[in-house]
Amino acid sequence: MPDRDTLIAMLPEHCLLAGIVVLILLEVFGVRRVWPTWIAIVVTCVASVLAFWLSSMQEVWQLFDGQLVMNAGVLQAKGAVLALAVPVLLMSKSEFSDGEFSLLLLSSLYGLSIAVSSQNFLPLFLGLELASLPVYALVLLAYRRPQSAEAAFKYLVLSGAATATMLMGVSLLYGASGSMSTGTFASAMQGGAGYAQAAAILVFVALFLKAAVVPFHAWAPDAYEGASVPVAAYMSTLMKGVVLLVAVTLVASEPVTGALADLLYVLPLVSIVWGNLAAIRQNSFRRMIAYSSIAHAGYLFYAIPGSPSARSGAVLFYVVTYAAANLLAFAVLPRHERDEKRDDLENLRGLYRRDPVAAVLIAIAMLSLAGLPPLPGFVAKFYIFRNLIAAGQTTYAVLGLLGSYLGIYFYLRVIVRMFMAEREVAANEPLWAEQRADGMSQAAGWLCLAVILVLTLVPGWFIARL
Amino acid sequence: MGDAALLNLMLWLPLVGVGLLLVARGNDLRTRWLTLGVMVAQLVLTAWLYQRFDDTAVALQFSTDAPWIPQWGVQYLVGLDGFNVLLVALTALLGPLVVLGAFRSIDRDVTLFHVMLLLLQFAMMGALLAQDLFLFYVFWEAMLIPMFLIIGIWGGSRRVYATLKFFLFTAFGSILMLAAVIYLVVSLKASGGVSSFAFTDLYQSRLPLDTQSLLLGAFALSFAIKVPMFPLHTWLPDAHVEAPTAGSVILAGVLLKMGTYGFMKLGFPLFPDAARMYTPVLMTLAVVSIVYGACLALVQDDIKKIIAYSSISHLGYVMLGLLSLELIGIQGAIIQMVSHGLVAAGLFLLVGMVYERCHTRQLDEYGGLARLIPVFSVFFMIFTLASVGLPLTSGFTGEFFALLGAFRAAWPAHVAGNSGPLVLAVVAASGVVLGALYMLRFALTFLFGPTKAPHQPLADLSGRERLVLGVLAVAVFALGLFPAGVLRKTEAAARSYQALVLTPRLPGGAP
Amino acid sequence: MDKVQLLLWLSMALFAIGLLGVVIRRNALVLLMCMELMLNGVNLSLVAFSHQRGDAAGAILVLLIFVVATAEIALAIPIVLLLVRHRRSMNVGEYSDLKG
Amino acid sequence: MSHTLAFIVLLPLLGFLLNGVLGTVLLGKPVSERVVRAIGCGAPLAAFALTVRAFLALRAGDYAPIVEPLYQWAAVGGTTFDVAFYLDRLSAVMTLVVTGVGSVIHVYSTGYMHGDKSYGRFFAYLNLFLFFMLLLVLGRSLLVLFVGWEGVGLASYLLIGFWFDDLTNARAGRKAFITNRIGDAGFLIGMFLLHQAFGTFDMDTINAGFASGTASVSGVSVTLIALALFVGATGKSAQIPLYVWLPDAMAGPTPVSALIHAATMVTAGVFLVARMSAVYMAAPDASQVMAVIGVATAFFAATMALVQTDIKKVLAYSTVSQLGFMFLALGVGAYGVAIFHVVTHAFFKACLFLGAGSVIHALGGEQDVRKMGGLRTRIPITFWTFAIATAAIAGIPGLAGFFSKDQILWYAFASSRGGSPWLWGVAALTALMTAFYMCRLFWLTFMGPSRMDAAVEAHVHESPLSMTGVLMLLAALSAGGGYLAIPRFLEAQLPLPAVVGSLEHYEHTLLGVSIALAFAGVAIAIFMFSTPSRAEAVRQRVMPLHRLLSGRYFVDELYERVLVKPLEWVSATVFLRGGDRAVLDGSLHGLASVAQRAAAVLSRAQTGSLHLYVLLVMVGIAGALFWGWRHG
Amino acid sequence: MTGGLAIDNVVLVLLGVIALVAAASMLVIRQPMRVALALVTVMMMLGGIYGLLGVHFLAAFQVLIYVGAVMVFMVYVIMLLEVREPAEASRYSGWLLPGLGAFGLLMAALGAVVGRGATASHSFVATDAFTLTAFSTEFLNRYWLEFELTTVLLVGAIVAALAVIKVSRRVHG
Repeated sequence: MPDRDTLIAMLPEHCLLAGIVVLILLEVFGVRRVWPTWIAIVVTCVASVLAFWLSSMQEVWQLFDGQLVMNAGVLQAKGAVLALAVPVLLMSKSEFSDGEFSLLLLSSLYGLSIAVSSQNFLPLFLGLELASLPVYALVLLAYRRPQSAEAAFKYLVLSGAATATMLMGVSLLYGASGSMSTGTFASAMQGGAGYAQAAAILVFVALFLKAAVVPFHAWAPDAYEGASVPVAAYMSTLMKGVVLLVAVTLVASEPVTGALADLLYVLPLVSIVWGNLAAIRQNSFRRMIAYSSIAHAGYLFYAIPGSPSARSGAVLFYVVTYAAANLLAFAVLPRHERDEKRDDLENLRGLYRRDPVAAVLIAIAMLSLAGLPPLPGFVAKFYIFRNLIAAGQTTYAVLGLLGSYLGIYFYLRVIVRMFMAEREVAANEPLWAEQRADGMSQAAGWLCLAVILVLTLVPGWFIARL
Repeated sequence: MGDAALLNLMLWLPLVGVGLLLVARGNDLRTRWLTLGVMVAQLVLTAWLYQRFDDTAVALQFSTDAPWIPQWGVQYLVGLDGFNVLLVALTALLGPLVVLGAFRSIDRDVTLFHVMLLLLQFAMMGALLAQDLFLFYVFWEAMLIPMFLIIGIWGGSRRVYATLKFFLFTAFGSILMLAAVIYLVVSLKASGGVSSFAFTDLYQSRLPLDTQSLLLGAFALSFAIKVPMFPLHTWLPDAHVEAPTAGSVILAGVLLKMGTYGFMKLGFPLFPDAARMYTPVLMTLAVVSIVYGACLALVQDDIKKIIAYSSISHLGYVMLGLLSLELIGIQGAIIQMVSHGLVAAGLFLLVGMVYERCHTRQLDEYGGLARLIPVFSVFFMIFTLASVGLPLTSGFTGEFFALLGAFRAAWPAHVAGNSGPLVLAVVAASGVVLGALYMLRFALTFLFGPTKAPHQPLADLSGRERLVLGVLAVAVFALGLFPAGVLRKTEAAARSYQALVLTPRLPGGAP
Repeated sequence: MDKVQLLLWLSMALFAIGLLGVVIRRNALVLLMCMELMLNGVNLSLVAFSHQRGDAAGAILVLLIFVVATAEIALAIPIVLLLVRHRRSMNVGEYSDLKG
Repeated sequence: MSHTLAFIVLLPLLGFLLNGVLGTVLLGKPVSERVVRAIGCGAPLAAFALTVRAFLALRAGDYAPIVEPLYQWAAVGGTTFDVAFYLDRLSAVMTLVVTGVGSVIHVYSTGYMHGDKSYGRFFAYLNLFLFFMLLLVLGRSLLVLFVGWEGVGLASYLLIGFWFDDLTNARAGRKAFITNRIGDAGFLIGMFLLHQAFGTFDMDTINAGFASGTASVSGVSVTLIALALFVGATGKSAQIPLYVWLPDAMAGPTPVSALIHAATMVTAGVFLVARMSAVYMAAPDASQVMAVIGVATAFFAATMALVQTDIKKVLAYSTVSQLGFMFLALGVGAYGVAIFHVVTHAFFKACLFLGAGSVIHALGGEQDVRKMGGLRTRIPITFWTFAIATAAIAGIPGLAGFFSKDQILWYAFASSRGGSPWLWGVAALTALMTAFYMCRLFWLTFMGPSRMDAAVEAHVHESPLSMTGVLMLLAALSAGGGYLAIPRFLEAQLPLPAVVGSLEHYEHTLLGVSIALAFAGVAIAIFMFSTPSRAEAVRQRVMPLHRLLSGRYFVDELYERVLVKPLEWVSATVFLRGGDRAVLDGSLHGLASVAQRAAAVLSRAQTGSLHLYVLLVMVGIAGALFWGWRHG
Repeated sequence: MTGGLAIDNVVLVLLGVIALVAAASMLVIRQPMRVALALVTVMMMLGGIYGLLGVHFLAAFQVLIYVGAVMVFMVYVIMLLEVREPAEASRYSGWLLPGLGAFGLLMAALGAVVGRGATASHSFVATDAFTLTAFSTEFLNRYWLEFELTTVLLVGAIVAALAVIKVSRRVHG
């Protein structure tokens, strides 16, 4: 067993693990002087940098008999995902002062890192579980209102159903091929013998569940609304993104055909339309973002039937742009002492007059999410639909784009509220400055903005490295 | 510094201006002057480039070509050619005028307003200068957002409805165009192996007729909404009515021209066979737009709506000229674009000035302004007559050539047994009567008769306002009296447009 | 009829019954138990395949599922407790504040 | 003298710019009348002087046309559009009339408009009109002509609505503009067709092409061209069906009526046809149409003039009628005669209008002839000049109108290019009516007892010299203008039509008849109106007819009902309410509400029930598996 | 697989039938406690099946972990929560009939999958069942990654559970 390889190739994971251990120790010894979030941030940054550094070496590490494969693409994805966790940690400060949040988030990140690099269903399963288990607790953690428990419970049950479904698929796959390697999936997808195709479908259904694709989406709005802002941000971006990265790993570089292909044409489309329509009438920001994320799951899954060579690039680009925009919006969302109020879109009414910077940043986020040029959300969508059309699926691409048109309205609605509506200020209302997101969150917002701007100006630079 | 660098500087200057405004925010007056300075600097650069523009060359001039997303063949490819040179000049000219026009009327969120103006200017310039379809699309869409905010924040009472309508209308067209863009590029690569968005490469594409038709449909929808052509025009009156003066001016002055520019630069040349096949349909729509817009302008009680509907009518002539595929008609269409930009801008500025004073747009609340504010009325008369297409003004030059082109194209068809185009041309020619009808009704009620105004005494135009209108009036007359120099600049482009659209480009045909 | 086939049918049935239980039972704890039933169904098929193939991987996955299931229950129960305390009800149907 | 023609044209423009732009825009306050007068009259007088000089040059060059290019307006492809001026016999005559009559009317105006608050603006407009009119007659290219054509329309619009405080004046101006525009659309179409055929707008080229018969008309129907241009002419020259604007145009100041709506602008249509005579010679059918329309217009306008009570309206209908005569002449190929009538008409009609202006001036704005009478002694100069002009128009032998009108009648009868006894008959009857209504007007205004209000009567006074001098000059021209042998002068360019051989011997008979008719008309009028009760009795007897005539055949109402109202109805009801609001916006809002409703449904589907969510999952899994199974 | 002992097969079928019946009864039994017992029955039967298939250690774990730990915990909680549901309250959610319909569909689909898989996959000849030794060595050699991950997972789960409990303490005193 090449231990040195394991040591090096898994440096990011080790780093996270070290962070977890340190945090536990701090907790155990009751050290209060060091603020745990800082440690988590440092650890995540280091892990991200390490991942990028490893990816720059352009080597392929096969670990544990090929159960984990670290190649440049995987490491890059890992680095990106970990980097995107930094804003989440930054914006958690105002909500969580204890160490649990950081600890749970690091555990979840550890799971995500493993899941992304798995080439075997055993670590994949464990990685995904490890990623979601702490999140059940995270949803509950900022218990500001009783609905948080409901949200956590719904998430847990549906996620459990997803796990069971995926395992059933894995089991059938295993029965058909005798192997737990994810490599079996790609051949099964082509309509291989016996249970294979059903297995592939079950596995993807599980991914649909985890990524909230219609009709497996219903948990997402409830869970996001019940969760606190950083957790909703985390779930809607990183968790979803990793599911998609896993999906890309599974289909490898095979063209999608057969029944799975049909599902991958229709369900994302339904998702796009459903999510975008349902978002129109929402009055809760998080719920709206949840429906928007359902639609975005649709776009993301359209990367899978696209031409194989560009799948992973399209997904990663999309995940990064989508996450950056989403996190940006969450980061600068004005505060309110009551969580429901903070969530209320009415709270954004006339925001530009109170806090122009926040309003502009949220507007940028919304426009990027809507996929309007020149913001990177457009390039990402272009990437996805370009691949879809290149794969010959023009009809679905057109329908998908039309579906994305439906979404423009509700993003604009947010902007309308912020810029074009006035609000009487109640007498006992706190000063504007007190409503402004705290410094750390703002820093998170600026970070995301920087990512967005870079992607706006030089998307080619980024795409070239995918 | 080379001219190409100057062109880039000209393009990016507004963005620099945005940076300056953000640094220097807080003082409204300083913001206004800074913006004005930036716009004037852009105008000066444009003027320099305009006079350096070589009208004998067909090729792109002062071009910059840098990879942007090399994996897809997307380039940062900008430059001047005969297609865009006039519209670039128009845009640059309107820039400072808009700022000046809004000097007093915008007193809320001044920094944001000027940032939006600059962003809009940047996007419009970019869309005009872009020679790469992806880049074009990005700029094309980027125009929406500042305009959306300008209407939505500083607009009238129904501004949110109007601005959403504007945005959603326009975005609908763009979405389908996006699909078509992708399809076009993908199929270009599939057939020829070139992965490029450059217009010149895309002009080489060979697609079967039905594909061309579908793609043209998508492009045409987007452009026709922008123009706007009947029956896709209903956003325009609302947007114009609710928009602040600056918004209306830019909207009518430049934004609408993007639609016709798109047809000329992209829609027809990219899919020539389909374009020729659907010419009767499009031409009918153009003529219907002329008549329909004029009829509606006739019965409006809102002074801004009259001008808004008149835009629909006027841009019908542009489409008519473009579709004639006659050199004269094409040139007329180009002139008509510029002319409408100047005239509609002038009229909206005038209406805005009076609105600033009286705060109502109801036509019947006014009367006898010629007695109250004579200088205003003189300018109003000038622009009204230019709008009517009276000789010596730019409106005549454009309409005349466009109609002449349409006739020259229609007659051979008529002789060959197809009188449809001729009937359309005749109807279009009689549109000049309708044009006079609604504009003079406007002028009659507005300027003449017993004096009546909601706010008296009315102050006549200030020096700033006179300057703004004077510049426009001079341009209107210059284009009416001496169009030769301007026409020379665009002739090569008009020819290449004509050649592109007239040459069949179906697959398998002779190259 | 071969043995693996039979076991598979049983496994599928358990999985489906478990899912059905989640849909139709109102009691939160019963609901959790039905989820366990689903996992048991999966386990059975894994064991059957593992047996058929003479390969340990399936069995190892089953072992991992034990652990994960345990962890999940350990997390689920306190959440349910919290809900029940707040709601004074075990009826999952009543946990529907979040909607729309 | 390479730029004389350009100076002729541009001088009035300069006057306009100085008076208008400087006076109104830059200073913002009225300039003194003296300065305005100097600029306003100086420009046309100088133009007239230059015209004379140009004419002399033309004669010196043995009437070879002088072409004076100014600049290239535009060039597209191989086609160029040049601005050039062209002086030949025809345009020389017209230019002389325009600048000459124009100048004297300017002079007249200095007195007439004295004290008006918009003195400067008035002269600016007049100069602007002259500029465009000169552009019209001197342009070499049809395009330049069209520029002038539209421009005079503009000037007319501005001048009719000069006193715009009264909305009816402004309305009359608008009506004139719009009606003209309808004609212009036809003109444009004709131009386009010509360009299609010849690839140029230069009228000498076009005419030469037609004349030589070598021009390839490339399938363009000459008749169509001729008719299209004639549509333009009917607008500008107030022929059926587009004459309705001219009576209303009397809302403008009287010098304007004299200059624009009598002497010059309205004859532009005649000029156009004469200019393009080669086209009409090649299009006998179109010419026939023109003759019929001309004579019909002459007749109907004369009938309406019979009963008008507004002094200017009578003159207006008379103008329409006289224009009809001109078109009759054009229609039968007697282009030179038509121009001759243009000239004489310019003299006597200008004199009449200015005389009427003098009357109105004297009466402080009164225009109703029923409230006049007995002015003979109070304003003698006006009286005498008016009398001469009335005699001229009535066709009393020896005066200007007699010569030109008689020739028209003759060619209408005998021209080999479409003359016919019918045309002559109607025209002769019209001549009779002309004599009658003019004499009626004259009698009611100057003769008999005074019917003026006492207040008005108190300050009746003769006009200042600037006006009476002009009247006398014009009266002299009205008397002697007939001796200018214009048809012969123009014959080299516009040959007179051959007379049908068998009819030649009727010439003197007809001459006698027309003289008789003129005197008969005068006699009847005097007989009727010298005793007011007699006229009243006649009026009572033909009451329905009278009502029809004084209601101007209700053509305005008809147009209102048939054209204007339906257009407004279609626009407001069908297009705006039906099209834009109901169908287009309606379907749009329908779609939006469908989306909203769908959103509501989807939102309601999210009931919050965990059971439902899992049920969805269950159905989803089953469905997906079934799909796969079905797929094979 | 006809080569095996007949009695084994009979027992196997018997265990399976009992498991199925017990599972089905979970859907209809009202009291949670009895549902738990039914579940325990299912688990025991499955443990028996594992044993019959020769995977004895899994059978043992099944009994130890599932029945011994998880279910005992569950039963404890059931007893702890003495929330009385009204007697007349239905044990079913409103989605009983749709659920049954969906169940029918799902069973048909899964059945079809298994049925079709049978024709393709029974070409395998049963090799010798792997021994505990083989399993152990493999687990500790090849799969120690999973071991590590499980550890982290358990740590995470414990932290999570603690966090949840902390929250519940905060909320309810």
